[in-house]
Amino acid sequence: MTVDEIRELIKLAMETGIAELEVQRGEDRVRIRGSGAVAREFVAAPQSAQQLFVPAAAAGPPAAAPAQPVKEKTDGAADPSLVLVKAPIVGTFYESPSPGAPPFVRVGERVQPGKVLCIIESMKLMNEIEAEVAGIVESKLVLSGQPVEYGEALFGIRAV
Amino acid sequence: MTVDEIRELIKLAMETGIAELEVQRGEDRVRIRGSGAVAREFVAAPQSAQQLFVPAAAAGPPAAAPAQPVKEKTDGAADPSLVLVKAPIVGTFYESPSPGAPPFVRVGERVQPGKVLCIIESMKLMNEIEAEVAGIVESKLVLSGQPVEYGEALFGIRAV
Amino acid sequence: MASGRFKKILIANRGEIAVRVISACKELGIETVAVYSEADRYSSHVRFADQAICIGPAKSARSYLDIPSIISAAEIANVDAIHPGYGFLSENAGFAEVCETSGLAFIGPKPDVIRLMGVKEQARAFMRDMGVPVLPGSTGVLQSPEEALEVAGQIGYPVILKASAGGGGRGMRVVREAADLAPLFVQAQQEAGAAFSSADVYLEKFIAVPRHIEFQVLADEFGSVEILGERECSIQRRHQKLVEEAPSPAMNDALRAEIAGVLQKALAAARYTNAGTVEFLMDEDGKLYFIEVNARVQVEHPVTELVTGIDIVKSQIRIAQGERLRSILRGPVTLRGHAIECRINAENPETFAPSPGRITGFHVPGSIGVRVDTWAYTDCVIPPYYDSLVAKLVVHGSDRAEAIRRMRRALDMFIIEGIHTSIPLHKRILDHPDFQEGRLDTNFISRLLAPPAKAETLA
Amino acid sequence: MASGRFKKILIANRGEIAVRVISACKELGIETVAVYSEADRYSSHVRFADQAICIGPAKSARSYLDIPSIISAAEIANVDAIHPGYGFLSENAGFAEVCETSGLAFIGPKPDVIRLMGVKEQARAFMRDMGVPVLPGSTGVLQSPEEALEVAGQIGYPVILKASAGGGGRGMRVVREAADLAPLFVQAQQEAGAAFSSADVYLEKFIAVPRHIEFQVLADEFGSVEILGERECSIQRRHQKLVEEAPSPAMNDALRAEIAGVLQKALAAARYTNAGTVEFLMDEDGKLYFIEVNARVQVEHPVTELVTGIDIVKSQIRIAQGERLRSILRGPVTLRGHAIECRINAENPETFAPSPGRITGFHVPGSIGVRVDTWAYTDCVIPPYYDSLVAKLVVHGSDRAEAIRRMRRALDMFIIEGIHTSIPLHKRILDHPDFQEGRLDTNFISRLLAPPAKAETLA
Repeated sequence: MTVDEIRELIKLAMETGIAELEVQRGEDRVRIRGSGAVAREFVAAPQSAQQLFVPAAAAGPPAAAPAQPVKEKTDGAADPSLVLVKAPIVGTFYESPSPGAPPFVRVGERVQPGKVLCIIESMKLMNEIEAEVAGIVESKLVLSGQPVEYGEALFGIRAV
Repeated sequence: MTVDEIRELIKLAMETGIAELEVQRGEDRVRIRGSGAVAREFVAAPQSAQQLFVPAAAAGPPAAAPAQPVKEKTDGAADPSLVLVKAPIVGTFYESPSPGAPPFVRVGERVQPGKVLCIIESMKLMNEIEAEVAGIVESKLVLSGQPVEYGEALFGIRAV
Repeated sequence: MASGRFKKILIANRGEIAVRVISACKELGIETVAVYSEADRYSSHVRFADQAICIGPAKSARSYLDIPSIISAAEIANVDAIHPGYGFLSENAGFAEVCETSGLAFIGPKPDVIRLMGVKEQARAFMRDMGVPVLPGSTGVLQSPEEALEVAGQIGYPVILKASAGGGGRGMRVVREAADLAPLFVQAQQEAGAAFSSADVYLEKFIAVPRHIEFQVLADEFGSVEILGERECSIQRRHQKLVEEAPSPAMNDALRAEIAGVLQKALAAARYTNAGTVEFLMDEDGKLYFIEVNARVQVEHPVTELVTGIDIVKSQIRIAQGERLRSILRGPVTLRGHAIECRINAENPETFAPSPGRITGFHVPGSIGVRVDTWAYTDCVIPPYYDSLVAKLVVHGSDRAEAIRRMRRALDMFIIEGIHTSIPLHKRILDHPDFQEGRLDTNFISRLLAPPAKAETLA
Repeated sequence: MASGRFKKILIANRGEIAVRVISACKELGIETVAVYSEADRYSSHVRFADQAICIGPAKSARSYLDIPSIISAAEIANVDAIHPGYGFLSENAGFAEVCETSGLAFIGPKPDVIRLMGVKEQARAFMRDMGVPVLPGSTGVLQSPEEALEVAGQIGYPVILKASAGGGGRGMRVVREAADLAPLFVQAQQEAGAAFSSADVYLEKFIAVPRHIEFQVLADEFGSVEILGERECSIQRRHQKLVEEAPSPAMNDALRAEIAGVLQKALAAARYTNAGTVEFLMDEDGKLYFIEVNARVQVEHPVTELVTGIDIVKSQIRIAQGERLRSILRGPVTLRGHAIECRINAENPETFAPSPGRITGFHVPGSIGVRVDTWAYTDCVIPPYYDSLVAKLVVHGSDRAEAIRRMRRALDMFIIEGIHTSIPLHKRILDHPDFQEGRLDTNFISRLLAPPAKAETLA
């Protein structure tokens, strides 16, 4: 995950004002918490859960820990018009109906409730994930073919 | 130890603004801390150290703990004219030179530097404890014949 | 699929047993994948696993019991095997089957064996046929109150009605005389139906003052079965065990060897594999009667580990990898010293009301002979959604007397602040003369908790 | 006075060993009195003792080393006995004597035995006379550089100069050729004088690649001496042990039995009582040479406890109560499995700078085969005044390979936040092929820490 991607996620979390946002892509994971202070954690796989015992707002100075949460202040204002579409099941995310086909939706596109946004494959079954609100797709947060866990944010839709 | 005695100890701690005052008498112990909030701990012997892990100012709600620190607010203002005479050694406190004899000093009495205040017996040796300031004995904090630990407050002297 | 070294295992469980399995995997050099519900995001098993996947919301039915989510997580993490722990899906034959068809090794017995052991009166019939002593009782499911009356008349009262698919005391009724049988039969059926979606009940002789004694089993996939001695688990409240120990103070070498011999034969015939526990009741005369088989690792397995020196969870994994018991155990099973376990629960020690919440202070006892299995830590939150087990405190001593004194001091030195725990109750149990002298039975806790003889009525 | 059951014991120490002794006392039903300096007011030993007495300010000389304060505390608390732990006053014969004259049992050897063992070249002479193999060396204190030159010439270089009253590496000098001897002799004398208030030094053959192997002893007051096997403590940095294990990978049953036999005879002749450790160097050919006796319980005693099942600290107390070893041990000493200890220190794992301060997060590993001895807890403060030992992490496995894997996962699961600790260094040690294959010697750590062959010079 690049720094730019993380920056975008932080922006997203700050815009939406949600309490916490966690995104896992393969062995990378970002967790952002927005209660007063937004904490960012970005650690490689073997240490992926390294900071979990430490409440982000009170993280100590771990002596030789390889990565330390970076804290940034935010007002954490809620943005009710940005809707996060989250994975309702664990599985593999696909942005298009078949390899090589165009994606179901692109960033900037306007969608209506019921519009298929992506597929999550779970136990060989293809589960279509539909939009629940009308709006404009503002961000696509997972790469096609990547695994997603339950509750993982897939899209940000600006309700209109 | 009676509640009145404890009240007097708290008053003393508040007047002097010391960070902490601990008094042990036999199996009873009182500890008073004065950094912002004064916390009082009073627990019977087997639990005497029960609360030690809990920073007094942040004591949690110990589910079934037999005694819970009582917290009282104070301004913790220092009182530089009240001098605490503390035990410089571990031993047994005697207020008079021999059983039945009158005490070295009484509360309300005026003392000069060098005046013997009490004896602490340690390893069969009688160690005379002398006043280091001129003033009036305002409180006597230990009963004769009781053991005292290092640093335990013995007398409060109001410097004049 | 159940052979070849595993590279990566998914643990389909939470809490202390998930941490226990992670520990075993780490020692075997196997990578681990934790799954967790949204309520367990900050649990130790999430931290200590190499990888962690959120599989659903707090409710177990949509996370730890949700087979598609778990299998999906196993697929996206590309694991070789699944360890089910205890509870949740551990004795779900359907789950074991789905694992197999998904090309994943299920670390436990085969689905048909789980199924056989899961239907209690079938298991009982099988064991009786194999020469294992069972309580006199009905030969199968009772069809009517009339049939129950006839069987009870032959056996003699008191008798106990039990749900065929049951456990944990639900669907159970003690019947002391014939007149009570019919209404209690209906009650038991209704309760069984509600709890287990099967209203089948059976009946057997009721032992008024029984000990609960169980034998730990390991069996490989080549027909070898080893019995790792017994545990005594008579200290129970409403069929929930509170204290377990090994060996049982009521056991002797001859009886232990006799039962072990019979069980080896019976379980080999059942093609039993992996770990399991065979539960017995012991009557007032010291005779043992089979009750049921728990086809999984059990909460109280550490007491057996301490007296035998055998790592049961690592053995489970190695058996599932296709290793032979001979190479895992490397010698005969021997018992050394005495072990006791206390289940430290987040509950009021007097009312037994659950006490979820934040643990503000947590300090485990250590030093000689003390083992703690826990997922908790300072500042963790015990969620209200799952069982109340916070930690298993286990001690090992050179004999029972030393183990009791060691447990007593370990309880003194176990600090849990912020929630209620069962520690005060455990101290009362340990201090009781009956416990200290090994006079145990499953009514011990009722007696301990019984109010003084003449309870005053409040105005 | 050293007989009859103790009712109350004062522990003249701090840190993990004070908690260890309190644990033993609790298991024996003996009340405990902790003494503490002002810096240790919130230490665990203060909390877990039945009574606690502040004996002085932070500086050891005015608290834990202040004999009148400790004796006074013992008198006002009315105790029967004093356990000195290790370090501080534990090998101070004068303190043991004052205890005796004050009517207090000292839990350790008699003052004259402590004194004999404390003067190293006397102890060496005694042991040599009793048939214990010692390194070729001077027969007593060296009076001059000239005498040293003569003795070294007879033995052959390299030789090592040592302080008679010493320990911990102070007053030691390796001399590789005759030309260096005189100046190093003066240095060693000066350092010995400053550290131990005795400038006496002696000299012995220097083994370039030695293993450090020591035997645990228990002896009662009736002449019985038992050897509880050996420990290997070759993983040291500047004579401070970092990892210890039992048994030694370099030991065999024949050599163990031979040394045990010789030691039993020698220590019985010395009228040695209570616990102690006899330290040896092993040369490249596997021959053992006596170095010294530590007349006290040792930091690393848990590894012996784990493989023998014997509680050494409880044995110490019971011996001091006048019990017979026969009734304490109840059977021959047998070894089971393998144990390893890592000393987790509050220090930078690279620079070794001490790292006192507040521990903000503390979570000890648990589960099978893991023992932790510590006084620390979440939010405690490691004071800068004493040694840097935060916790002893000890594991037990069925063999050395399992113990190593278990230690490795326990290190992974040991969380200490807020200060630097030696945990990363311990992981490096455990991962090293030489360690895994048991190729140990006292230079292991120097090699591990050696900078890459061509260190660049900073501009």
